[in-house]
Amino acid sequence: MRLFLRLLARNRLALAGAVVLGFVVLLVLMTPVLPLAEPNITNTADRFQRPFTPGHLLGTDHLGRDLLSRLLWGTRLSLAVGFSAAVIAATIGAAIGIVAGYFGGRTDNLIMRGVDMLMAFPYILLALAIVAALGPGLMNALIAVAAVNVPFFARNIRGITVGIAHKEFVDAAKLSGMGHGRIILSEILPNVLPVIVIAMSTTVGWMILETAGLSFLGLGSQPPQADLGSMLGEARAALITSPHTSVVPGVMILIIVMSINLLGDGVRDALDPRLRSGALTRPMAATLVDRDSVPEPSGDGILTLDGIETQFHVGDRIYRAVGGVSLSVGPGECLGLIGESGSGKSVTALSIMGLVASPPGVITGGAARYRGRDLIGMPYRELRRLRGDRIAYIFQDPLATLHPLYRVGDQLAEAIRCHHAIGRAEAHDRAIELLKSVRIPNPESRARSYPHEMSGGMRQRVGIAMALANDPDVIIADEPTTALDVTVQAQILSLLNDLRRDRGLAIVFITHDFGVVAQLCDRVAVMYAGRIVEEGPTAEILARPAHPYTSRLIDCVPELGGGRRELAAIPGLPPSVDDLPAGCAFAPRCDKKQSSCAVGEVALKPRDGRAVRCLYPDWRPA
Amino acid sequence: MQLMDWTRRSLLAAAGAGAMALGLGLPVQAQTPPGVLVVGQIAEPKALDPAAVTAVNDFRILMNVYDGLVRYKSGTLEVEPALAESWTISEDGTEYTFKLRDGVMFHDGSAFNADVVKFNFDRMLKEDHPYHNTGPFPLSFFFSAVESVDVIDAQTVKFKLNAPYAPFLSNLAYPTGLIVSQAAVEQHGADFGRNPSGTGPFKFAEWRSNEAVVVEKNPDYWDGAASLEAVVYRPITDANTRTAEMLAGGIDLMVEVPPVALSEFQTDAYRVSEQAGPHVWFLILNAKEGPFADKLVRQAANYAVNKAALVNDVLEGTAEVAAGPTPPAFAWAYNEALEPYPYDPERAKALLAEAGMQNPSVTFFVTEGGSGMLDPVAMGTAIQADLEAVGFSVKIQTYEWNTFLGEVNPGLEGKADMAEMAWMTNDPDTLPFLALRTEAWPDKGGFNSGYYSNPQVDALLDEARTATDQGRRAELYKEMQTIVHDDAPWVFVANWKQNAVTSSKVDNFQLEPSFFLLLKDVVKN
Amino acid sequence: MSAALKLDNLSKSFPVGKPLFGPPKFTVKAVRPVSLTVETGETLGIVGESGCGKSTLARMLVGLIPPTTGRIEIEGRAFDNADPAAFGRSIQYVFQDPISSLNPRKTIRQIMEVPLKRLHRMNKADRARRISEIFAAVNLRDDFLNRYPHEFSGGQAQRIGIARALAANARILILDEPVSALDVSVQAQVLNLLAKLKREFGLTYLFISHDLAVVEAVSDRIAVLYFGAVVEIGRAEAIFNRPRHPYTKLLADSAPVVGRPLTAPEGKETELPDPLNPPPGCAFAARCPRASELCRQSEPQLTVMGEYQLAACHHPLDS
Amino acid sequence: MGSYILKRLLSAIPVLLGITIIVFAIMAMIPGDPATAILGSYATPENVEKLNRDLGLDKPAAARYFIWLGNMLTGDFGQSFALNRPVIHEVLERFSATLVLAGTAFVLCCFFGILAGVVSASRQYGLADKAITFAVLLGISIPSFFLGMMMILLFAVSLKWLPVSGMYAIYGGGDLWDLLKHLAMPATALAVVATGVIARLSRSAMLEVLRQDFIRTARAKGVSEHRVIWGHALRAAMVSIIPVLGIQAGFVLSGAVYIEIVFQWPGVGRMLVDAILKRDILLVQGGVVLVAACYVIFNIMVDVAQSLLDPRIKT
Repeated sequence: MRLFLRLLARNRLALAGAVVLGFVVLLVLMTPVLPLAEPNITNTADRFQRPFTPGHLLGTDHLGRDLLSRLLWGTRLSLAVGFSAAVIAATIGAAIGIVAGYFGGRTDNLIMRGVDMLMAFPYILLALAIVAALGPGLMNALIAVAAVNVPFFARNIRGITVGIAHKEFVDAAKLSGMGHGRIILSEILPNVLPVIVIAMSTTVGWMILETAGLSFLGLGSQPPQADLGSMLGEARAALITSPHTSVVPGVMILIIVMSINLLGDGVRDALDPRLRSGALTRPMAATLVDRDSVPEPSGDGILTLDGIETQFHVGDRIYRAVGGVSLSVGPGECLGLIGESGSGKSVTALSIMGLVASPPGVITGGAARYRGRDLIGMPYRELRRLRGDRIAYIFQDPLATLHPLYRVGDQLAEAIRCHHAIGRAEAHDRAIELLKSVRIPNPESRARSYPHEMSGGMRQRVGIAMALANDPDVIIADEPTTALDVTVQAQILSLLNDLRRDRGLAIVFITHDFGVVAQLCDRVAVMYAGRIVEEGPTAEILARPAHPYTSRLIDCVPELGGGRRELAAIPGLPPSVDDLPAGCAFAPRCDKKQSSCAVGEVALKPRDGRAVRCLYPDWRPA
Repeated sequence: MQLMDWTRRSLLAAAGAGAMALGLGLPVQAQTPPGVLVVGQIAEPKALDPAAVTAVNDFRILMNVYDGLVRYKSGTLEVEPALAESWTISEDGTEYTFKLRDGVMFHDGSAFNADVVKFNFDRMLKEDHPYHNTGPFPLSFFFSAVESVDVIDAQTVKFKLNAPYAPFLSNLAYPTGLIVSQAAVEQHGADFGRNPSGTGPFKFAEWRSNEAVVVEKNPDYWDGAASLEAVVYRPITDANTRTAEMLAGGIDLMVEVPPVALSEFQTDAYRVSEQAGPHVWFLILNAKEGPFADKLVRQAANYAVNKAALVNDVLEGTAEVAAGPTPPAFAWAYNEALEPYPYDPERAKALLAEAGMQNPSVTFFVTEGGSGMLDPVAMGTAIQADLEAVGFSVKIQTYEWNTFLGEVNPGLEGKADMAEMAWMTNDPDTLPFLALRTEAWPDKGGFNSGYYSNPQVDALLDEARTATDQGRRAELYKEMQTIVHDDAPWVFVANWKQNAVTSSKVDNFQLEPSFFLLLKDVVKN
Repeated sequence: MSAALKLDNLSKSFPVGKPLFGPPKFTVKAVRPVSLTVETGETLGIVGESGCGKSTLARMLVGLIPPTTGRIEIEGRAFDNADPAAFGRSIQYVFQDPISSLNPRKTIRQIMEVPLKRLHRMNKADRARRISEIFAAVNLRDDFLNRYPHEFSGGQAQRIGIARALAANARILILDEPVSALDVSVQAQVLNLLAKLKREFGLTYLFISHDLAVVEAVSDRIAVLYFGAVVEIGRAEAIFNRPRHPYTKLLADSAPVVGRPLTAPEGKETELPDPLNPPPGCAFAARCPRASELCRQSEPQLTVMGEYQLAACHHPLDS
Repeated sequence: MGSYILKRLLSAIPVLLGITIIVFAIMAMIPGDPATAILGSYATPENVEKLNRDLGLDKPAAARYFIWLGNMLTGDFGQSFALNRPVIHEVLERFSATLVLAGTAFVLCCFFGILAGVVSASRQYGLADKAITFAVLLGISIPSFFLGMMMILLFAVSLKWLPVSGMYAIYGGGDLWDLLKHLAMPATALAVVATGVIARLSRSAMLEVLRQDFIRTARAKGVSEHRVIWGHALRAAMVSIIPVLGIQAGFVLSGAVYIEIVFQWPGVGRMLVDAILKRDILLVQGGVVLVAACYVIFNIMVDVAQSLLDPRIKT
């Protein structure tokens, strides 16, 4: 709750809305005690006084009533009506939506058909007909406005509920012995509530407008009672002669509705977990770069990373996802980058071509050089020319990383046409060749498929084909087989291995699986908490890990054929990268920890073609 | 940077489109050609069949396309010959014989004669008439006294009434009595309302639904051809839009100008016409139950309402204070001696005290609008304020017009103490006869929704209806007005002065007390 | 040993393209008739690739999905979840995604209290004591109880999920990929915890996973599922070392193993058959190097092949 | 695809049937009757009863419903009491006017709404984004009839740039140019709210899509930012924008009521309001059924468009 208020307060527009609305609400709450003229006292001789006439700050209406007083009393009423209509519509609509969404099946079908019917009915006419049937009056207008909005709430809430009803915690509640009613109340409702509040807060303004609309048609409040809509409706006859009588309530509606909408947007933003985590900010075309200095080139590979540092700036927290990673890969070489989730291996890979989502990502240091040219901070135009052409990526989940609405052939052709001015037909032929080269059967017909029509393995072959489209020098493969079944994984790995050998590709292969690294990579770098802790030839590291983390991580992995057994585990959790301990990040979990481990920076010390970031490495003879 | 380029490009495109949209209208000149008068109507007509319609709005077209046997003399509500050259009334007042004008042709080329007259009335009145199904004819009861229509010869027709009925001639002058072409009805059947044919100064040319009804000059009109080439009636329901159209030059003549908009037209570019008509705006008081059962309280209400302020301020002078149940437009039947109840809150309080009423609370039915209701919500609100000022406690209930009628016409008993009402009539008989007699209580099929009953008034009205001598009728009506004024079954509020605005290009325009819009002599430059 | 869980010809078909009225156009057989027995105190591992029906099978066992055919016996009694309380006390479920199985709007204490309140009608003091006991058993600190699920890492959340299942005091746990969302170092912690709990409380596990090594490390017996049917079942230490079914062998060969050179596993590079249009014979025939005409025509049945080992294959591998 | 459309059309039948019941029931519940409305001040109980009999309203409600439904199936929507002409003629004539207005407004709001949303999203927190966000908020906060009134005051009465009301000039008009002049203000006033709603939605849909992995893929393969936004991202965002367009079409159609009143547009919305007030039962019923049918068909078209755009939807 406090977080919610703080987020709300941080949104300046929402704050402005809240201030204006708060002022209006305060004003109308104080209205009964303010020294105002009676709102309903007519003095026809004094009618249509202009604003700022003495005694009538905003002038008078067609019956000589004080506009300021009527405005405040009217606002009071309109706010109350708009708010109650929203609450009523939200309550009933949500109840219907939750029932339909939770029970599903026939109940859902029946209810949603009814909702469809009401939605097909032109809503103003429905409201009009309801008011005509009930008789005019603000109360009836409220009922009508609420009633016509029920279907919209019902539909919205149903959608959300369906999503929640299929969550595992609902199943868990069932298994814990809860009945339907209790599940709806204690499991579903609390999760739908924010959505209801969001929908409501964004609807209050709309409700005020709609009630005003009904009053405009003459079906609102009973005279002499003022509400903003009826004030506008009554003043309309004098629009041309005395526009101020229309403008005053009109502008008030505008102010209220606008401030409510601003506040509503703020509430939505603050309640939406995606916004809270910054997940609804637009990532820029290339990651922001904010580095003080450019380090000297160190390695001589085709792609060299020198002390890459990438951070995520979320609110006032700084997550040091990558804390100075240096790597180098040569042609035909496969470098494995291994680590657990959160170790920074993927962010390192994405930093190379500026693909870390930004905001919140910022590259704060280091250099990534392709054939000696620094990719970090390179002008966007040049960077784009290298992307996919010289350095290509293969991503983890091919269902999410291929565009769902384009045919795979077109996506391949596009990858080529981005860098080569060739015709559509030629690009298409190239695409089919590429599909063939990754051993996709029937490439001609497969080119016309959409990603969702393919199996995971086929999709990943398309992903690989796309990376190969322009014969790149370097491929960065970010956990390309993690989402796949083992049998398919084996096929993909062997395909990648063949391609690398045939084409002399440099591959940076990111994974969490030692088995995969062992089979594919020449060298491996182990990451922990954003840094490389150990690096060297794969076979040597697997056989004789020097860093305690490496060695214990290898022990954790159950190997097939070992039978039933107790597994080695590492106690504790990796540190959070926004709160790294001083010294060695692994020290708190390490059983060889000394007091010196927690002091000062631990450097990556090279030795015999290997390197290790440990004060007490375990060098075992071969 | 690329990003900049494309956003700028799309913004430019958007701005261009916006500019185009604005540019569209630059050289608009809402000019209407000379000789063609564009009239802003308040609604789309229902039909152009005079027997089938009830709305004043439709009458404004019909009166220029058709003629009746008689018509109102210009500027009065007295009848003069039209398609009938002359008539005689039998001694007992039950037989009217009309001598018809010779050589009059309908716009469709068929001839006007006694057979056509008989056809017209039989169609309306006889349920077994072959063209009765071209109805319904909601106002046929205007002629419910007619027993038969007999053709004496081609130019003579005789109406037989089942009883003497003084307003008969006046009703013939009403649009319901306009004569339609038999040939056209036979040709078009139920579609006659969209293919009208009459004998009037203008003939129907075109009806573009919801856009306009166009009528053209009838060069062969028996009473001299019209000056205008054509008249275009545009339905513009919204008063505000109508005003805006008038200001923008989209129409030449606007009727029922909203009172508050009148000040816009006080320039040389416009002419405002006014004409008091046979209209009375009043409050029905429930004399059967509640506080208004006491005559003193009814009178108190009459004193309490500041009628002068209502007509001058709320209605911006578009009405005059009413003195009694009969509007002054019926000059011959109007009792000049009657004075309106003065605005006297103290007197009202005194009367309330005398009646022993402490803060009587009353329910007040108000309508949102309706035929002749002027500005009912504002009026109702102001009246409420006046009544509360002398000690009444008034609760308003607003109804949309049709619901309102549905509530008020069956009587106020058990529902309300007071209701707004307005009538426009063509004869001094109509309103009191339908709304003030004991025999006209709602359960007996009348409109006396406030249950006023005074045997003296009943007798006077019965006699006036059967008297054939206008002088005698005038006496009876004047006496009735005095009694009703004192009994105060209503709060007499206002007599509407119908208004119209014409542009300065329009000459010879004059409003009629009948509220009809006669355009034959109008000139547009 | 008595059977904790007995499945008899259990199957599940999902309708596809159901019109408003009348029977659906197609059905997808997610689980073909399966008969299995889990002995009391045993861990039966179920292994298979995505889409093989292992989760559907698991969810049927706890009544989250009604089976299309067949019957289930739990501890000798026919499956009956009419009384959720009695049912919940006999069998519980641990979900794959530890975070999404915890209601984000409830504190851990609220989540933990539900089974105690609903299944065991405990009073407040008893509940607090019991929760402490269980938390101690799963190595969680009591001060976690007032926090919300999003504050926990995957491993901690999964331990909470296990704690919730334990709170029901059921003797049978269905573990649906309980460690596949976790990192290896944490995975080992959870697996060891599960082993410890089993010893302490005498539990019976049905352990579902796609990871052969994990299943092998925790199970007494293992059933291999392919395309909704059990193709092979046998002792954990034997089944991957001496597979009889070619699919089991393919699985075992495909698992990346340190030190084994990278070779494409034998078999054609095709994948699962189309579930809407299943082949008539053995579902694996299209991928199988040993497939014959017989395989393409008739579906093989599970037959005993060696001690404790059954496989459904017309041309089984030599042991 | 054909069978999908057919299936959707068939499933619309119960919805339309339900609508006939709702509209009939509501009209039966509204107090007052057409006879009172026609007769006005002269509506004595006697006259009312006679006229009701003439209009065929003396039968029980259920009988009237089935007679109405039966006639409607044969294409006979009955006769309007107040306008004295066949309902179907009036409704079709009026509806075509509404379609011109609402259709134009809809095209405007789709075009400008999506344009504004995309520009806004692609320059999130930039000046253009802030300006658009503010304009959009203003747009959705202003009552459309108030806006219309103000536009008349400014553009027609004061500046005399555009005609005040109507669909065509009474004289000398009738061509497309004339129609556009008359359309400019009402279509704009009608489009403003929906433009705002669509812009907001497009913005958030775009923001959501821009975070997706496939956008990163597109960037990784070197697709230009212009194409990433207007190609990849917009296309994917359309999947969540299109259903809202369907709902907004309903709002535009409904909101046309106010605009038609203010601008005296000869459309079906104004007709229906009048008809409800005049208790022109058959006209209301026929009009509502046709409008609802149109809405339902439009939504089927939206679904079809959606399924064409998104191959993942099973047809």
